[in-house]
Amino acid sequence: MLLVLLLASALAIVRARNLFAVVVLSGIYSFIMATQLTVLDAVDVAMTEASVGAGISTVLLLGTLYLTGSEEAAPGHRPVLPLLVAIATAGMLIYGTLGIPVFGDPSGPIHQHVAPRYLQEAVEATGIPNVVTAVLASYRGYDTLGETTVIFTAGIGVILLLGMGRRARYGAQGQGGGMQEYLVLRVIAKLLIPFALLFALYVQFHGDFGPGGGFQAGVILAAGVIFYTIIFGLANAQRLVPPRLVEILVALGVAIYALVGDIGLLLGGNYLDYFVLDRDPVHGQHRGVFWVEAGVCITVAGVMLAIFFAFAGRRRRPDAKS
Amino acid sequence: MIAQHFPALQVVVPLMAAPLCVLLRNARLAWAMALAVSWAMVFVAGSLLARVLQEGVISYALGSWEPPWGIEYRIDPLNAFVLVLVSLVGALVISYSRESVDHEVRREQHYLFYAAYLLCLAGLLGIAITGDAFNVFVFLEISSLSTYVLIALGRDRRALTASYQYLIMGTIGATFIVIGVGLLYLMTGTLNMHDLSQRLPAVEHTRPVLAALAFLTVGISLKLALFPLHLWLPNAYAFAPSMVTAFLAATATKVAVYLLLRFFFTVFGAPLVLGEMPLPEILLALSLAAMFAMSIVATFQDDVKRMLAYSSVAQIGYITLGVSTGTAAGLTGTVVHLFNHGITKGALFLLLGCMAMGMKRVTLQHMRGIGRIMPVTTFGVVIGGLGLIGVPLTAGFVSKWYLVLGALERGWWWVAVLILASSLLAVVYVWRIVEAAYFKPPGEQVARLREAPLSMLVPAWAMIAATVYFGVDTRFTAGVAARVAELLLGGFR
Amino acid sequence: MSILLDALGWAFLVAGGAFCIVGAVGMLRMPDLFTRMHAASVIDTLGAGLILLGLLLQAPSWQVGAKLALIMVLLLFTSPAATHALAKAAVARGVRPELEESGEQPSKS
Amino acid sequence: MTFIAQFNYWVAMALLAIGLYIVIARGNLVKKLVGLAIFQTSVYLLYISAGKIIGGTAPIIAQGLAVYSNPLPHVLILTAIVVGVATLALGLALVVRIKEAYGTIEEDDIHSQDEER
Repeated sequence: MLLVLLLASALAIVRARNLFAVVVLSGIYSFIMATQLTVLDAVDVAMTEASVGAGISTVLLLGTLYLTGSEEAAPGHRPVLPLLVAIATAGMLIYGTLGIPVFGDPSGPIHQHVAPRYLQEAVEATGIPNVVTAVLASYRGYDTLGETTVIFTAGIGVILLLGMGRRARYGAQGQGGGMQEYLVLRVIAKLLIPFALLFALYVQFHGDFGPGGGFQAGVILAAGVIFYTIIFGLANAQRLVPPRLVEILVALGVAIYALVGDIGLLLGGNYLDYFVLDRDPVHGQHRGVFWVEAGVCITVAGVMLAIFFAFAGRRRRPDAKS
Repeated sequence: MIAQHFPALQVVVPLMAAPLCVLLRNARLAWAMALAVSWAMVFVAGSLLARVLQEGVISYALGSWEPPWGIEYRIDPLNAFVLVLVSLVGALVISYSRESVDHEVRREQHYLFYAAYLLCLAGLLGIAITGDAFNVFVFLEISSLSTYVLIALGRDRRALTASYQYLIMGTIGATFIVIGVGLLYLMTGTLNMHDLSQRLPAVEHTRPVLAALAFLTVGISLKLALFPLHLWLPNAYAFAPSMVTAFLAATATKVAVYLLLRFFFTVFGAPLVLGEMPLPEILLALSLAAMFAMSIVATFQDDVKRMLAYSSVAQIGYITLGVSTGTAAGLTGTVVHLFNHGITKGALFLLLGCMAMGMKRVTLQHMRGIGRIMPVTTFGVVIGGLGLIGVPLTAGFVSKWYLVLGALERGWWWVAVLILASSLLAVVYVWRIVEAAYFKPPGEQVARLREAPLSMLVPAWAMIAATVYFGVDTRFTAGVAARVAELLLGGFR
Repeated sequence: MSILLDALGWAFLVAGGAFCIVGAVGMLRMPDLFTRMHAASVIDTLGAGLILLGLLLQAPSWQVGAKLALIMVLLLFTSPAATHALAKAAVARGVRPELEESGEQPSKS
Repeated sequence: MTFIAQFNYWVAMALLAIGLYIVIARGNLVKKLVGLAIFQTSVYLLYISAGKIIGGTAPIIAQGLAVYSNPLPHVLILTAIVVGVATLALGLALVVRIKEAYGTIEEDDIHSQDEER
């Protein structure tokens, strides 16, 4: 049922000409996808998809639309070739999936070879009951270092391309735009932002036991500040979190992560070896995962903020032909 | 003791240096750090290659989780060779870059620029060194994202659209690779390449594995700009900052070729890829089409950077041609050409960067008579051009020699003839450059130029010298490549 | 006792679902932005609230219950605020309600 | 091998086709990126469906549960989502710059502007 909804929203995105509608639909699409992922037992993934796909992506897309205009031109030619390419690709995949193990069958090879060992020994070896976190931060911790670096790369890329809100001028009497004059919003925002930040910390530290972790926490943390920016204006937000600080956060997280690996080297282990971080290997694992997740959280929060500041700091150009 | 950790350091040191650049926030320090790190990586790669040639495969378990549960770095002669190429080019390009970047990129962006370069380097090295199929994707994205950024920093506004186009095509390619890896994982339960190669034969002829092969081939072909999936390349090369073009031309597509070889021969194995699928035939047809169509297009370009970009697509045709022959000589040609074309094209783009210091775009009209104004630079371009054609005593000759041998070994004499014929096309476009540079009177714009500074000429000429050196002394390149070819084919044919 | 709670919970769930449908129909049928927002807020508050209440009555442990209660409190704060912001933004952009009492002709925008 | 049993995979493939179609057929740069995101999410569905075991629960070890779904695809897709948003952010930044440089975000207009010069 959910899958049908998913298809329907994807088709609606194809049909919609108004980009604003496209963005809203893609937010809906992401939420349905997140729900479907929960049904498939991937709670961590669902949480990330909800916060990233439906949250951050939508904010970024809307920010872009504000700067670029929201009407799509009608296509000038009939799209036969693209249709063929798309169908050929899907056809290739259909050909491939005709032979794959039946959905949900526990005897499929992926449930037999590598994964069972994670499920059996992860708790013992790392002391972390959420196996996804254990695999993410420890067994395949190097992938996660790479992932953090990808985010870092995107962060410095956006800063390079758009600058980070340095163009935002402080308005008269420090009024930085936003919706400050709306009393209701201001009160609600003041009430909710502390809880958003608290919730981020909960997600960060509860990631060992339930769904959550550095990435989701970083996104929520950034969302709190983004909320603040929307209500109180960019200038005020940048007084609270100066661009230079954001830049430091962006780099600091990756540096912490990589440094954990280096300490493993210095203590005589391989790179990213957490066993050597403490006399008790399980405790060492725990410590390693803690710092690594902290690094991820810092970089993700920093990059999300940097990107948002970069978009918010751009002015709509008056001379743009529309 | 530290040498034992070289595999990890090879990637992690540039990766660590990038955030440090951002924290330091100083253009000079960032450049100095990038320089030091790049040369240190050459040392690391060199010693890894030496060790691999002596002791055989090196395996390094990251996080001390033994493979296939953790991620493994697995180094054999092939990727050690690629590591040397990437880090060597990186080091030479960064030595060259200071003046050029000063000229082409806004000063307050420099520290971020060098951070992006370091990430690109780390990403490319990471793809080459890893033994884990999913880790490939992660590092592929590091290198790709930083590449998009670096390209977009070009001065012309078309750099932006070029970067966007590359972003779309690159992401499609990367997603195809993820689908391919996912199908392989579905059928075997493992992501480790070595483990995959052990477990694949049992399920070799199932449809998902064949579909995985198709997806991986298409995905990687997008990345290596195999004709007709090359559309992103000419604009990206033409409008990126000079040093970025040189670095990418010499490394990025070459690492993608490495990835293709790795999946074809290590993961799937030569018998499946070359023996049973129609893949060699398709690859041969596309390679020949690339060699001819792209060389012809190159001869009609006026923008010299663009001309050489099309020539790159054509040269990639030679590289994949070697794969399609499926013979030891052909594969040797592939691997040698990987290296030789990398340094030749890198050198050419560096020299064009010298010319670009004085003019906005390096076109044939603009560079009239430049041979008299910038003699050292122009002479380098000529030698590099000879290398592209494959004249004896240049590196290009060595690789084409092996390719022709490979084609003849299969009895494809007509392919050998076509290789020689397409080299004649290269003569045409190189001649157009020579004609404009030496036989036309200098225009006003050229007259105002000066010879490029030594800090740029020395690295560029070092690479030109390398193309000549490796054209004469083939012990290193062809020696390693022959071993690699032997290893990849594993007794097939 | 538990059967009673269970039944009550289901009753709430069904009622919440019904309000959601009503709200959705309203969204489609109402003539302009403001009345549509009114319909949407039925989903936000009554629909979602009743469903959460129903789930709360069936919560297996007090921790789950507490989380559900927190979600409910959050919703009660955020959805009116969001509706409020939307209405303000619409007015600021010059959107006028079609059913204005002053009797002037509705302006399409 | 019934149609219903593999339904998840079928939907993933349909989404893949839709996403790819938007990317190739549409000329609006923002819409292309949305299509790219759909294309990528179809892969998430593919991986996660493969990791599901019917009757299993989320891979958080707790007492009284015996069957867990496979955690490895979850880890991989977490990484993929992050990569996806990174790509999207960079792509949008490029779109903003393109709009500033060309005054349009329609591919055809950009091409015709480049031809003129």
